[in-house]
Amino acid sequence: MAAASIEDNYRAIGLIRAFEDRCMELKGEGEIPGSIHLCSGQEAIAVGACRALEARDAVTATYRGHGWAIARGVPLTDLFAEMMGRDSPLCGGRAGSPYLSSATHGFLGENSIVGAGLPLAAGAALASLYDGSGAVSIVSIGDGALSQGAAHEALNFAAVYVLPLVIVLENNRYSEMTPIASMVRIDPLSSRASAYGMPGLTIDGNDADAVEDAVATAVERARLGGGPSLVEALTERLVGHYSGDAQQYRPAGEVASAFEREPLTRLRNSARETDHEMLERLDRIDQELSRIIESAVAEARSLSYPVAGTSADHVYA
Amino acid sequence: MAAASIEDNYRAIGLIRAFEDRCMELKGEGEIPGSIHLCSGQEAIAVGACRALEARDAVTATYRGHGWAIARGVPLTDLFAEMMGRDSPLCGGRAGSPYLSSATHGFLGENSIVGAGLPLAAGAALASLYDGSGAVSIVSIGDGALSQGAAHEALNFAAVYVLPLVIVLENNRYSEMTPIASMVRIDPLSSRASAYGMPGLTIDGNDADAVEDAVATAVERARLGGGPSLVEALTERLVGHYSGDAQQYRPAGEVASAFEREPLTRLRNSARETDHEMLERLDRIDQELSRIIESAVAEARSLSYPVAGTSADHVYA
Amino acid sequence: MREEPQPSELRYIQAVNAALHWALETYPESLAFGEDIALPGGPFGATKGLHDKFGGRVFDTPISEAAIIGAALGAAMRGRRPIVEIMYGDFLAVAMDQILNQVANTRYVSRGRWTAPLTIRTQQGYSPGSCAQHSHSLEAWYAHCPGLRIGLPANPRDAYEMLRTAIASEDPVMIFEHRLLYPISGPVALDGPVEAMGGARIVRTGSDVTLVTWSRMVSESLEAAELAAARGQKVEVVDLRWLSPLDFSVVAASLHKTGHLVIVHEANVTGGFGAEIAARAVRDCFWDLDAPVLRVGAPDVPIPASPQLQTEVIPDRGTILEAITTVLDERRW
Amino acid sequence: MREEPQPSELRYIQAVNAALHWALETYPESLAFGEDIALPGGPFGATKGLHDKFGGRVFDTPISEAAIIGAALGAAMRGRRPIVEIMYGDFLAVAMDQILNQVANTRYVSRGRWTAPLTIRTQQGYSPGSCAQHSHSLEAWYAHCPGLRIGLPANPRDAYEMLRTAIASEDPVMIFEHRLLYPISGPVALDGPVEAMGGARIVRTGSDVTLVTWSRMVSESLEAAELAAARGQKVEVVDLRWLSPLDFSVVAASLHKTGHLVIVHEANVTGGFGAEIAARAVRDCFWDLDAPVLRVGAPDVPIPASPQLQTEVIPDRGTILEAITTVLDERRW
Ligand SMILES: Cc1ncc(C[n+]2csc(CCOP(=O)(O)OP(=O)(O)O)c2C)c(N)n1
Ligand SMILES: Cc1ncc(C[n+]2csc(CCOP(=O)(O)OP(=O)(O)O)c2C)c(N)n1
Ligand SMILES: [Mg+2]
Ligand SMILES: [Mg+2]
Repeated sequence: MAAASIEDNYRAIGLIRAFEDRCMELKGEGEIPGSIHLCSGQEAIAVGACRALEARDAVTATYRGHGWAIARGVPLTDLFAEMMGRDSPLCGGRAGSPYLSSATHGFLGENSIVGAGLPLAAGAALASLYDGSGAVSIVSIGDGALSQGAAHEALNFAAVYVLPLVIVLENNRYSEMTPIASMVRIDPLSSRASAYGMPGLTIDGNDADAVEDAVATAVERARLGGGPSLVEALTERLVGHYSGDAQQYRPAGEVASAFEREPLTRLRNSARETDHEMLERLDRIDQELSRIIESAVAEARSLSYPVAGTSADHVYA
Repeated sequence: MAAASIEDNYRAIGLIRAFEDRCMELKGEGEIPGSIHLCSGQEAIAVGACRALEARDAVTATYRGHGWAIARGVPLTDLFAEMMGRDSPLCGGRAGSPYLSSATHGFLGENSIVGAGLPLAAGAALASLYDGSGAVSIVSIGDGALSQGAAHEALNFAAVYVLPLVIVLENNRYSEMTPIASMVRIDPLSSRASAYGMPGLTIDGNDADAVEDAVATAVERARLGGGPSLVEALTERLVGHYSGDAQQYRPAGEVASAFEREPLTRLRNSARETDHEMLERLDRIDQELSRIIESAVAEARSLSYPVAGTSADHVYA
Repeated sequence: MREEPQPSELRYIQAVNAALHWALETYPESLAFGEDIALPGGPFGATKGLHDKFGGRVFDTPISEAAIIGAALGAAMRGRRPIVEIMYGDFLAVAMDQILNQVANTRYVSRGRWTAPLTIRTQQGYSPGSCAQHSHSLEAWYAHCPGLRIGLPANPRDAYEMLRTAIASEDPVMIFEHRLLYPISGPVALDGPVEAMGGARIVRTGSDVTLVTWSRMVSESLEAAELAAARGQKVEVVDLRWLSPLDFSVVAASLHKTGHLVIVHEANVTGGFGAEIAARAVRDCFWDLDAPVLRVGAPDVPIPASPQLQTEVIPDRGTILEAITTVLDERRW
Repeated sequence: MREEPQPSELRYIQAVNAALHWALETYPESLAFGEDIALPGGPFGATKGLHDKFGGRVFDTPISEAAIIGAALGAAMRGRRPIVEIMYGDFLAVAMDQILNQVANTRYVSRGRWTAPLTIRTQQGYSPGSCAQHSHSLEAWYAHCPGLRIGLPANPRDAYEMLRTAIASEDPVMIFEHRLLYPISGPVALDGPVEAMGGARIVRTGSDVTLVTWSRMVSESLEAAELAAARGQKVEVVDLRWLSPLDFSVVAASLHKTGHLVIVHEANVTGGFGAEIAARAVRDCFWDLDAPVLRVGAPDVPIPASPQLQTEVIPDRGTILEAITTVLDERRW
């Protein structure tokens, strides 16, 4: 059973939260262009899942993938810079917030087409059948992605070839502005797994340890040749679908009550119950994180914008 | 419980068989161009299913859809003519064997893209929610079509809106030359239905009465607002996937043994057990059918080829 | 007839919304569906108020574009008049079979015994920071697909009129909006007679160069033409409006006068619809041409997210002006 | 090195097969998958013997084109060199997102930190009786998609060489075969060095008209050129071979000599890649052109199944000859 310390979980989750909060400010100030999609409230999923992975493994996410990148160890500076449209070591500003990747972290990337990361992640898993790497491929998808044809095809594909693939379904109850409950006739969503003959499981996605446990089991199964499995992690968005979303579609009080259940609140509650110095330690972590964030922002700002005349590079080898 | 007489079943199924056997001859003689896909051995499915339908209902099939067209009452002459590339009242030779339709029979058509008929049939069912017709939409798909993204999307779509749709899955064990058993990890295929929250059922597709019963139940449910259901009809192809298929991929003896289980053999066996004049009556039906077929071929041959200069008509209104 | 007072000045997105209200009121057989279009009123607000007013004829869908378009087709074949929204033109790719192999064929293959009176509304093009998966301009693909009608409204008036024309049509029509145009205001006369489909429009007259363009590049081209005028270059700007049916006659007539042709679109140059216009010009207007035909479009690269790179890639008044100057530069030839 | 004796004369489909054998032998990281390609040896036999020889590196897939292409991409990003078969070009439509929004972007968006060395083989075009869903020629779509390489081999030699070039490439390449070419025989030299990608080829020299074409229309064009020769019209035929990278220089040089241009493809005329060739000609070769540029292709209709209608729609030596005559007819101009 995973049992990271309260501080470790708080630090890992808090880092992502602080990063994205800062992103929203930077967006507000015009330093980050375009729409951004925060995983605010969902961070425990990426944090727990990535703890169950090894360096050799492959990670694929969605546009809501900053948390995955950070949990995977992609430097904050690079992420800020990429999102700012600067010449970052990730994608040189070409990918931006919703499509970034990091080859040096086995991070195959975000994907801003719903469901499209799944076939790609299945392909990464396929590669493992031949390269002797023993690598597992993990992919995060949203609840809404289950309705995409490509996702379906890839799930069956992975099952047929017994691919070392772990599907993490981040069920945050909404697909953009539409409740998933109105768009499927099944509950839980993980029951869909049986349609492919793969195990499916629903867990508390706001508990990093629970996520780590479930994903570790799935990863081990995959690594040992047992094939794919689907882990549905229940969670809630604390913010809008994207940076400009006023969330009028959410019932009154929903977001407020989600704040009572979100990972950081929970950890603070546990801290409160544990010992009375713990909360102070968490406060110190917050301060530490904000220093980390500020220095990453500063570093990112020191990176230049893409050099003029380079926009046609790298279309082909 | 459906209980068509042996003669009625034999006549209905035999008509399709005789039609397609004749098609193969015409193809051999060069009178039918292109590839054709026979439903030889699967006829009881279309026959039983169409008996459960009313004129107002909508029917969508695959390229293996001649049986559906015939069971739906589309004139043989028109079908022969269409397949010959003549100016038939169906599609004027433009659709040919794998893509024909008949607006006057609520036959939305065959479809030669695997799985693509399902969204379309869901749309026909959607129309019924608004037009007061009470019409049900029925669609035939193959076992392989379950692996197509569009089929998946449509199944969920139909479930979400409780559409009056009946999906008949003709499981003939193969998708072209590849056994379906190697391309999914579930058994029976009808278990996939639960992934959409719809009922699924597996039946003997070589028994027209059993098909009629199952489809009638599904149609009634759909008509009364109970939503879609999936009926998997187990069957076997007596011939190749298409007219030019040498079937080397089928294990020795498989086709021969399928002939023992196919609908017409079964009906003859039942006839033998019933009374000793029954077999003679079936022989007379065979003769009657071959006369019907020959006169349809003759009539079809009397239809002209499409008039020169008309190929650009009907692209737009 | 709608009871609201008729505003004379509407934003593009409001014009779309007004056309949808008109359609659902005018055609009892019309339906509107797509992702987030009903209860939330649409990701860009194009469908605001429709669900309140028309109830179950307006509904939200799963994220299943192939099912959306396929269902639109099936419903259209059975007497409905569906209007579907695909959130970004890029997402049409997941439903391409339904467009190419199903919708486009329906009338032709059945000799008109089945028809597909449906409208696919989408918006396309780049916006600052939009990534390569949200920035395509692929009108050329659909214009290469017989059986479809293709319109790209460049202003609020056309957003209203062309959408109404599309919905009224008995053929499948794709309307490509541009999200950067959504906030733009312009005059719209509501509830007039529905226009016939087609027709290019001369939006600025001039005698030196014919500039053919559509969608958002119309306004960029007009700006460029204004700048060119300051240099004494008289540019005639043609808003093509519909790629299908294509009204080449307006282009030909203009070329007869100017002898010079520049084509401008946001799409990648190679294989863009500009090639088709150039090809028609060099067939039908060859003897009128006094100089090489130039195309302005995005170079052949995916669209990068960084605005600094986007500026380099997306055509603007500057690049258009350059092309105007080049095509008129006798010394070059 | 393969041990079989090297046949000098191969059918097109055998040439494809030989290239695949070569590739699986040459690149241990290569994989081949697609529908019915392993145990059954492929619907057209292109993959015969591969599974026997290379075992699990060659496998059959479900009917899931999006998964096939997506999985090829993911595997390619992780060091494999996948070669996938899509049975008909028409079926690419169900996997379009994976091609357009995924495969084509991979290198660009990551500045080359991820690459996608994969090959998509398909075959396209009409055959007698083939329906509208099995008859598309859509090379223009993919050529409008930066990041992809596009080849259309017209003969057994190129079926072998271009496929090897594609597989050896570090970029995603789409190879469009034509099933009517599969039975055609021609000389193929096996196991030579892999050719660089690109390069148009003059397959017949002539001084009156430049005829640019590709795929199956190369042989039709050569027949037409032969008929034209009998009338004293000297036609230079250019087999474009690759649409990307596009070798326009051969076309330009030929045009400089002939001053007349006809472009021939099986695809629908409007929006076909012929438009791109015409557009380049009227930009880069304007002063060399002596007459309007003509395009020969299918008219803008879906392809009907009836052979009687197909004859009316699919370009052949007759329609090509007519265009040659028209373009050379001084009285017309
Ligand atoms: C194919 C496709 N259709 C539609 C969209 C627009 N879109 C972006 S995010 C989204 C909702 C996805 O919901 P879900 O899968 O639950 O993920 P979440 O955003 O909740 O993380 C939609 C519809 C898209 N990007 N791709
Ligand atoms: C999207 C798509 N992919 C591939 C094909 C080629 N194809 C035609 S039929 C077929 C097999 C379909 O098998 P199944 O669904 O079991 O139907 P059956 O032929 O057995 O009736 C395939 C792969 C196609 N027509 N469409
Ligand atoms: Mg969600
Ligand atoms: Mg089958």
